[in-house]
Amino acid sequence: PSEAAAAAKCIKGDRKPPFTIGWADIYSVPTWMKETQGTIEKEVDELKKQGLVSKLVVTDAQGDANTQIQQIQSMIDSNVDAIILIAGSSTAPGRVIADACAKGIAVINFDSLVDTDEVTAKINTDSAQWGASAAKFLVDAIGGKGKILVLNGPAGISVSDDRRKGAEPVLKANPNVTILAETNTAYNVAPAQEAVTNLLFAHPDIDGILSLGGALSAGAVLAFDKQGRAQVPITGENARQFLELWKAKNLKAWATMQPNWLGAFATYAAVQALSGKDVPAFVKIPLPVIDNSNIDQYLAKAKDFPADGYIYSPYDQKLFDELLAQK
Amino acid sequence: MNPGEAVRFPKVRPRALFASRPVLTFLIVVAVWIGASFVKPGFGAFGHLRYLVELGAVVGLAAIGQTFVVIAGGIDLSVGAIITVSAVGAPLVALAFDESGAFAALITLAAATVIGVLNGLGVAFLRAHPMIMTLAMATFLQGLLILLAGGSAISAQSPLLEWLGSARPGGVPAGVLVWAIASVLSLLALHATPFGARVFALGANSLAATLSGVNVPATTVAVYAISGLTAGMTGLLLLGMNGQGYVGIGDPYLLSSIAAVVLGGTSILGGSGTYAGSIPGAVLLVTITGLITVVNASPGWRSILFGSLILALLLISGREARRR
Amino acid sequence: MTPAPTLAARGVSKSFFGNAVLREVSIALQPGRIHALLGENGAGKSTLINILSGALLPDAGAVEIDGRVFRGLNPRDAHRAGIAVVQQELGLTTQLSIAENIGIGALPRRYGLIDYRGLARRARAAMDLVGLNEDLATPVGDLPLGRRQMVEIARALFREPRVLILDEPTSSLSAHEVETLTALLDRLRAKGTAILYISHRLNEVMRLCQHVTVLKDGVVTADRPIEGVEAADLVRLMVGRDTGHLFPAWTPSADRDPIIQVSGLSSGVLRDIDMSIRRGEVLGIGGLVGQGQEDLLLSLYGALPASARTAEFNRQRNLPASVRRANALGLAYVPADRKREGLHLIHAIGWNLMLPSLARAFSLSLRDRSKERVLATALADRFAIKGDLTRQVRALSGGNQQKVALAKWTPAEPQVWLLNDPTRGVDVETKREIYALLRRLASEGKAIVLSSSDTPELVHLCDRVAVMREGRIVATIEREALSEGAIVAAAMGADPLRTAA
Amino acid sequence: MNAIESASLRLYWPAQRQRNRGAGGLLIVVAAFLALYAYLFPGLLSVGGVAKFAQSWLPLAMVSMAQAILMLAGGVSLAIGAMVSLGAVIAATTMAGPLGVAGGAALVMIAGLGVGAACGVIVVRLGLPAIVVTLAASFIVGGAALLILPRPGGTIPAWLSDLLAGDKPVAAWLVIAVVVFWKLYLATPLGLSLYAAGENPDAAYRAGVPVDAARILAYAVSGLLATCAGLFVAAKTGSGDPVIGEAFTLNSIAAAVLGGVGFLGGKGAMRGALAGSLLLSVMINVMYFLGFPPVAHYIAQGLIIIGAVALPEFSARRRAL
Ligand SMILES: Nc1ncnc2c1ncn2[C@@H]1O[C@H](COP(=O)(O)OP(=O)(O)OP(=O)(O)O)[C@@H](O)[C@H]1O
Ligand SMILES: Nc1ncnc2c1ncn2[C@@H]1O[C@H](COP(=O)(O)OP(=O)(O)OP(=O)(O)O)[C@@H](O)[C@H]1O
Ligand SMILES: [Mg+2]
Ligand SMILES: [Mg+2]
Repeated sequence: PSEAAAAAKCIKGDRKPPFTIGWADIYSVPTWMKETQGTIEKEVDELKKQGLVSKLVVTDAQGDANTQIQQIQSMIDSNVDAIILIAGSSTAPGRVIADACAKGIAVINFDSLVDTDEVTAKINTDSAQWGASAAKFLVDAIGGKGKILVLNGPAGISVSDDRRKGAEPVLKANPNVTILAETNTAYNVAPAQEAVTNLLFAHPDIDGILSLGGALSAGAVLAFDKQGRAQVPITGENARQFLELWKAKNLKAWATMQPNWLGAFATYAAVQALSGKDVPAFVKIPLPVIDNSNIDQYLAKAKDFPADGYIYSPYDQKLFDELLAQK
Repeated sequence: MNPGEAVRFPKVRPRALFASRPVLTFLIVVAVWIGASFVKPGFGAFGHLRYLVELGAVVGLAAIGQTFVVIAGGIDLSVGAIITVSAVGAPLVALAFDESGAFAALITLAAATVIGVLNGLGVAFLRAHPMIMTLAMATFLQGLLILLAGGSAISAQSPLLEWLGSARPGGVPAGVLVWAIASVLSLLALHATPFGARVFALGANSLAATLSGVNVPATTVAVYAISGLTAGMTGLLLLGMNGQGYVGIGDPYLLSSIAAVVLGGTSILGGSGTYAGSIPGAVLLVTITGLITVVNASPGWRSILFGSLILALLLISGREARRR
Repeated sequence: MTPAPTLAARGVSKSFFGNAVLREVSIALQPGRIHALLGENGAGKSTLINILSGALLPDAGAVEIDGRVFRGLNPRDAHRAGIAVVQQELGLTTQLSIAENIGIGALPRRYGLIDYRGLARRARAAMDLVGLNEDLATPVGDLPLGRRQMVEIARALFREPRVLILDEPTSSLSAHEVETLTALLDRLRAKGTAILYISHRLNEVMRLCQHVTVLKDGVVTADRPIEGVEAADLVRLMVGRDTGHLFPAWTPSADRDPIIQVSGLSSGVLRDIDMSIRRGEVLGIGGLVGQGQEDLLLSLYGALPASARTAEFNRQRNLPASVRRANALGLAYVPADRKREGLHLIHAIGWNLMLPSLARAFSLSLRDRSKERVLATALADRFAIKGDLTRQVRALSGGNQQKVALAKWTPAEPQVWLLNDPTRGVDVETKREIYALLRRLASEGKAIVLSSSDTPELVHLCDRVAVMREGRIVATIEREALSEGAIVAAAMGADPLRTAA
Repeated sequence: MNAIESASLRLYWPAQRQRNRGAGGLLIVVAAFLALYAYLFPGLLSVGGVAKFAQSWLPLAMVSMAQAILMLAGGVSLAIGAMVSLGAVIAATTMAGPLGVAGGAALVMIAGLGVGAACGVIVVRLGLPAIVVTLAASFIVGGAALLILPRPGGTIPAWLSDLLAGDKPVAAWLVIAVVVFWKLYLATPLGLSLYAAGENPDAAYRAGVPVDAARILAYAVSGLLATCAGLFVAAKTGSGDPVIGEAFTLNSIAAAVLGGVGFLGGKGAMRGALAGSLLLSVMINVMYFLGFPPVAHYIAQGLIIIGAVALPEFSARRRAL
């Protein structure tokens, strides 16, 4: 009973190892997702060796939040012990997750988060902080004044909205920075390149680019390059293509990341929670920063990562334990 | 020409030509360009227009196969997936001895064509509805992508792809050059060969085509093969232009290839149309997209504007064409 | 002064894309009278009835119902005024049941919903009138062409019309069904219905009608009672000159070697068919509608999977496995349902004429447009298909469409012509041309297989007639014994003249 | 009326039975999958099991019907997904407000009918190709959804969510209600006219069928079904999401075509489309319980879809021989 009192949310203490882990993937095909899945599988292998996990079941909602709900329902029906998920919508899976939680299933949500609190834990970097840090770097890089483009992820998605909202106060505080235009595209190279090229012709003077994630930055750099325009300061994420362009074009740039090992960490956290450990309701992952000081370290590892993939920072169990210990 | 023939095949009057969908769509493109350059000076810059045509080449290449398939009475919902597979798969077949990258490109195109052939076989012999067959194929290819993607770390750049993505022989982007050649060939195949006539026959009435001696299965397989081939070419072009293939790179081109075909006046019901309309149709689509990008508005309003523009342009070209 | 006609057109004109199709045409339908409307293919008959029934608006002139002028008449108004039309081209909905098809557009309702009981009762009554005994719920798609035509007629009767307009109702009916229809029309006339009857079968017209209007190139050339008029006079009024006999003189051809021999052919409804087709003959296929005639032609043509004990085609063993194989063996097939099976309606006439040649040509060779134009022009001239060949086939009148369906095969010079009701909806002049063509082909040593619902055609044209019933050939009647009576008797199963095929 | 006479006058049910023929093969496949699902997950055969499964199927069933209606009328819609999103965001932004549940639901329905009818008028009256008109509409409607709710949020009153998507099989009853609604619609003269207007509009017009009205009504009803599906999705999830419907566009087409509804109008029946949507839905669960990894999911999904249309085709051909 004393153990149960200390236990994390959703956990009833009636589940015994080895556990079955359900990984409710929203879309398994994109490279970022594949890399994430890789870290999860590695972690599961590790936990299997320790006799803590017996099985990993994986579903793929093919990008559809409705399908993801259906698959989570099936996981509940088949009585998995833990569900880890990246949410296809910040609101849609709320009720089914609450159902899972009520059944004593450990629910660990990472990356794209749900609004509901009926989960064991949420694990993520801070999207608002992401946007704020990126904006801060850019404002500094252009000397506090100038005209910029803002590249956002898809419209109607919480993550892209949150990052943009995080950048807002910084931009507000610097009235000399004007936004020429904003875009909303999928977090991909081609649409970003297309949009930025169109904007290049409409706006002869661009001093900086505030790119809020994914491969958008690489698209912007390519657009400038192909149209023969001088590169400008730019923010971005740890996409390998962007980091390589950064080095090749000698950019004034800054990047952060959504580490793929969030997957492994979520798996680890789930097992910890099931084993009766206390797990914080929200684990905030500090944003790693890539800048000119450490970009070479990242690029040195590039060959270990897919060409269209993301070069993530190293991780180990010690890191996980530290993160779980935070309050 | 003897006098009887003049009655039987009267000369097309220039006015009638101007009312034809391809010409009309072309005129609309020009009008939009002129209008937009007044509003946004940079829009009408030569470099920008050239870029729009270059983007049009991507949609236009995908629309070649789609045009053949649609005229033949089908539809290809797997073009997006084929584009992605070739863009992601091409680097995987990079070979040491193949310095130019041509061999890898050929293998990729061959694979894309084989995918198209499989689509065609399914439609012709399993009698699966084209939507079902190609949708299922797209699903298969997604599965294939899980295996292909992210598995290797080979960098994509080969001289050929580099050329395709950034060379401008005589000021013309290489992609546009490829598109132009492919367009001429497709127009010839469609309108100047017996094969083209069979495609039209198949789409207008496949039963009558069979009874008239048209080899319907072979023609069906051929149009889907063409669609696979041109989707493969689109994939390579995108790979060249973006320096990298990635999963999802082809997704936007499924609906835009269909929209370009229909905007150009080809009937979605099959049997009538021409690739000559899909060409301005493709440029029109990327032009509208470009126009919307430079408009400062919230995403919701931009989406509304985009839809309204398509509808408005369709009203002009669609109505004119019906007056004939 | 006679009472105002139930339905009349006063000086109506209509043109399509600048071509005048009707010029100041007037016609008046009186109750209790069957009024014939005659004219060559493309004379404007269907256009006129479309105007009378509100499906088309005239460019000038007016439609009067009971003496009242209607401007902007539409089909619903016309129905309300008691006008019902049996269209020339079938317009049924294949997935709906017979009863629903009959009722559609005038469905009885109850509390806003369709009154299925009432519909069933009234549809059954209409079906009984035309002798349709199929189940009410049968989807129309299951019916053969002739039965569908009866459904169309039942649909018109369902509305208990005061004016009944029939556009070539008998073109796909067999003699037996024509009898039923004739008797029915007589009864309706006696009850006071005004009837407008279009047909290219003059004997029917002479027997049934009291009054005739003749159209020639969109102008009325005669409007008079039929009494005292000879069939030949009517033809002269339609064609504008004296014409000879409808059927060419029959002469036996010298070449009588068999070109096709099959035994034990089975496919679909076909059971164990033995037949031989000889060069230089016209072999008729007769019988009631839907006894397997079409399946027989299709299986010879490789379009239906079939099996045979033995088969020899043009000295090749085996049945053709595909249409293309059949074409290569020298067979050509002209279907009865030209809209669905014969033609590409949305394509140009010239293009349709070239299709069989294009289907055989090497795929990626370049087409020679000027050669195609010469060939198409020659074909159109030969078959008297008038006008611009770049128009869509669907703009042609029914009879002219049929000519295109036939003409397109001539460049392939087939050795065996499989013809399924080739004169369906064709005017007398064209019929004469087609008959002459068939005999000429036969005399050149080609083999013609002619399936026809028009019994006189079989009698006058054929060297032999094989009569089918329930998927079998029940009799083969030689030239000497050919008569309408013999064919009908065999078709009904009362034939003493039974001979081996 | 004596017995024989009344037997020969039976029309409605026999005509209904005739329409099963086209869908027969698929119905068997679907039944097999349902049986397999029940075998793998016996919990399905409980009130709660049925409730949960019906909840996941209902939205797809509704959008498949919305699509099938248009296809029967000779059209198609690429705006179905956007309409679902619109319905969801309207519900999530109004129901918890002063309008209340009834007001919000009314608004959802009005939006569906209105947008649907507008598309119908443009396609039917102006004679423009449905596929591009609805593609344009998908952007306009999707944009409107983003304006109403720029990011996921809003709320649905909890009691409504609990009612529609709780442990009681209300969704299953809703499926039945929708089917009854459809049968009633099809039993009206204007509803039945859909088939005639779809297959051969010219001939139907001449037969006195109000072709334009029937087709425009079809678009309106289709819009209504799509936004109501959105309402249900919102209730099921307790909130609104402006892009929640995206996947429904292609899925609805897939389900309808799978169910034998043809593209040229007038071909197929709604039961086919429903069976198609059921197959797509149950397939996901079956593959989960069979323990397929994602790669196998994709392969199997493709095979099942092709198989479901090809197998009946082959068996039909063998019978023909
Ligand atoms: N919708 C149309 N568009 C263009 N031309 C048409 C159209 N309908 C009819 N025509 C033309 O009008 C003329 C008259 O056609 P109509 O169908 O009235 O002839 P018809 O007398 O009924 O001939 P048939 O005996 O062959 O049925 C034909 O030359 C035909 O080509
Ligand atoms: N005779 C029947 N046999 C089986 N199911 C039926 C039958 N009639 C109705 N249904 C049920 O009704 C549901 C949908 O209605 P239905 O299939 O009758 O619409 P519909 O077929 O489109 O109507 P219609 O046949 O008039 O086009 C089906 O899913 C099916 O479960
Ligand atoms: Mg006519
Ligand atoms: Mg005729």
